[in-house]
Amino acid sequence: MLTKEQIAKRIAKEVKNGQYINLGIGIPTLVANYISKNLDVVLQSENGLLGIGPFPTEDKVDPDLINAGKQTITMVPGSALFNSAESFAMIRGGHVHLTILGAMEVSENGDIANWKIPGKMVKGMGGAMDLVASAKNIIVAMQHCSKDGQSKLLAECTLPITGIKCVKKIVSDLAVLEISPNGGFILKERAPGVSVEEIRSKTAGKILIEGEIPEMTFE
Amino acid sequence: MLTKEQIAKRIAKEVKNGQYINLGIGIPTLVANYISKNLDVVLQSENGLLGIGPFPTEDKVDPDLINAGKQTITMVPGSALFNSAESFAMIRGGHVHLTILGAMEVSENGDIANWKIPGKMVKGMGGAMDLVASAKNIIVAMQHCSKDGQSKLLAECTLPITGIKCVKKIVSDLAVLEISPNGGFILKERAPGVSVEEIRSKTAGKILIEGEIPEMTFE
Amino acid sequence: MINKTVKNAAEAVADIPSHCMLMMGGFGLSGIPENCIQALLERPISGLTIVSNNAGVDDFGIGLLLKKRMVKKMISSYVGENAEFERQLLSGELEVDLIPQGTLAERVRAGGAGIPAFFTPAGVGTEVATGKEIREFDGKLYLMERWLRADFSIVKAWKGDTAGNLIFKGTARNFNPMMAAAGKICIAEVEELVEAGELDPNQIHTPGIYVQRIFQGVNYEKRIEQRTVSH
Amino acid sequence: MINKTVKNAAEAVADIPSHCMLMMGGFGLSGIPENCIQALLERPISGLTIVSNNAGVDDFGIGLLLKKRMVKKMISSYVGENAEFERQLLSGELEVDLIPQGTLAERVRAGGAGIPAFFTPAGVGTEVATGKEIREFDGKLYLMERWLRADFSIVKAWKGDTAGNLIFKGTARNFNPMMAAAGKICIAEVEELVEAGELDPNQIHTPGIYVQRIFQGVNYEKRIEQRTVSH
Repeated sequence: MLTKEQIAKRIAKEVKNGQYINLGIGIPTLVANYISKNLDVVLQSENGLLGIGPFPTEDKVDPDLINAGKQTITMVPGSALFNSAESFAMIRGGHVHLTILGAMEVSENGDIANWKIPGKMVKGMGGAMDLVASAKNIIVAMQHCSKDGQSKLLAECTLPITGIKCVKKIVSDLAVLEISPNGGFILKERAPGVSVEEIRSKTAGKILIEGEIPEMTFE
Repeated sequence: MLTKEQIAKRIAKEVKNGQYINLGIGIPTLVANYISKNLDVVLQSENGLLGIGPFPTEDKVDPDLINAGKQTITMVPGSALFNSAESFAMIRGGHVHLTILGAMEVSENGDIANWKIPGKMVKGMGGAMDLVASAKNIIVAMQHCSKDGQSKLLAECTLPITGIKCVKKIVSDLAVLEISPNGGFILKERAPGVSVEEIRSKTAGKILIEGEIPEMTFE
Repeated sequence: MINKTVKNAAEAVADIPSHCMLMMGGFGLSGIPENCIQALLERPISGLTIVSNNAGVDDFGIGLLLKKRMVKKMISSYVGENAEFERQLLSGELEVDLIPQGTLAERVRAGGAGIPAFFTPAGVGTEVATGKEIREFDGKLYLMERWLRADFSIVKAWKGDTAGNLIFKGTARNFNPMMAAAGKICIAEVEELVEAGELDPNQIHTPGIYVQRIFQGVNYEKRIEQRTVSH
Repeated sequence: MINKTVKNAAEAVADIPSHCMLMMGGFGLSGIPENCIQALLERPISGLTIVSNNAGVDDFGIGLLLKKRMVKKMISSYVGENAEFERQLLSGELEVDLIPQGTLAERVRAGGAGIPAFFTPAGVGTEVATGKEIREFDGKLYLMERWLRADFSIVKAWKGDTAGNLIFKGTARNFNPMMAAAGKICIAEVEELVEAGELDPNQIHTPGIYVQRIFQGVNYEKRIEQRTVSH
């Protein structure tokens, strides 16, 4: 089973040179730490920044410079600032190449649920619905099962949907899976030491397994 | 009968302190010369400037600073520059208080035609349709009759329409008229030396004349 | 140039009535109109509908207005980080309308720009789509969303001039420019107010035409929600 | 930061094919991509559909492309000041689609922003409304207008950096920022190209995400259509 850091590290391998990328809160934020230094990519913060740099040193903290998780951040050479309408114009207009975000559930046709649990306090969807409705390529970072062992990869989402038919790939603590255009989770890679059988048993939705499934590698 | 300069001068009296104003090409442009120096107003150029100043002296000519008529201009202290979408956001959003523009025809319900003569080369409507559809207060500067003596204040426009039910007031070479909310040209003022009868005979649309009609005055 | 200067926050918000619709710039606690929020606390008003991406925290920002029970309804995209908010919501004292962040930004932008409705893909297939027109364009489904406009909008800028021109700093810009344009009366508080002509016309983020009142604020706290540093 | 630099105009436009849709920034002759227009004249292409507020003059700007019969259709708001244009239009060699200027600006903005359609009051009751959906919102009539997007957009800025960030000058900004965002490939020519990091992030008009190719132009003529001076 992968740690959160390992999930982030595996997702970082999906990043391609020249991409503009939006990273959600949680595990996705960690991905930034593992993107190869050989790649030129630009991270977007949906509150109005292209070119997120590392967290500031104590003397560089600026309350007027935060990310979408409200954390203090820095800029990099070549950064640009803009307003929220422009930020979502970028997202909605398909200019962001890759969106990485967390999920509570994903269905076998690529629906995602990650904003609301009925009966619990509703905090709001923030930018998630805009991102999932607009991004060209969405990779989900998530735990394969809930704490009480229920699969979160389902035939249909049970929680309120954030967006439909939008997820392209999932990196969980157990596996890398792609969503088939015809529906179904295509198993692509196993976490080190995790068997195909375990993944199959913990995937409630339709799982498609073809040929030998390799173990993940981390450079 | 008023000269073009006198039409502009009379329209300038309609300007109120604190207004943002869009001036069309032709006579409307001349209005700027007659606005009282005691009034603080801001002129908008729809190609992206608030705060049009006077034409530049020869040494200050800048090809990157023109008005909607493509004339070289200057800015004033407090000017702001912006793009064309923002410019028409201002216009469409009702932020411009007063629009002054020319017309080929105006109808008694406030329709205006000023962009196209069938059979002649069509140059395009530019920003005129946006302005007339959006402005809160539209004053038209025009000649009362065409060169061959036909009235241009009609029951219905014969030329292709630029916008419907939008003109509030007309200053012609003969008179000042308001459009009645119920239809009809309400005669408000006569040009010096022009009789009510002459105005009535040269107005093809319904004209409403009540009481004594004063002569225009120019301060 | 038209002079929009008022003395201070108290004068700027003096005529904001109960039960009006109010927009407030800011993302989290960044770029919020601190001075006007304080001044509003002194006014005997209630029943406000506030459009703001977030709802502040318990003891800062819009959270202060919530605590004084001045707010009837919040129109926001994310309202976590606020226990009093949660209490009022669960007890039915407060209404909340949750809107996807990009849709919120665009609806406010549309309000200022005179666009009564537009289509966006955000929310298709979700409960956000309930009761909304759904339409296909070029093979993709979109929702029709309406503009948002307000009686007053209150924004916070870095620099401003007496003509109402505004320049924002960093990510404190966020929703402020769109809200400036979407309020019938826009009040701008700025960290530094200069004479018209001192700002570069080419660098202005919000042209003065959108701003009806402006003043230089005082004592900005600029509280940080998540101070995160690297070593 | 991603480097978008190409050598010159010839390299930037080398793959623009015949019969594609092309946006070009500028208002009149102000802010037009002079270098790319010259480079396009060297390419053996035709049948272009060009979205541009104006069509240049006989011997400058888009007028040069018209003279070489490279243009099949113009989508513009105002096309006066061009005798060759008029000749081709009257002879049926050239099509023209005339659009209200604000609608044109907003349609291009919508294209870049992923808004497939929106409502505007411009053109209601006129021939512009022919065939379009008309709808009432809050007692006023509006037309539904669709987004405009292009295979390539070519813009001209004052300053730019290698990451594609752009700053425009004066009223030469006009349609350029919206077109940058609405082109699948955006080519930017700039008067001064600097390294990423040399422009103030707070002053950028077009963020580099919208720009795929950038180069420093040469020999700008910046012709003036109406030189008007006061004495």
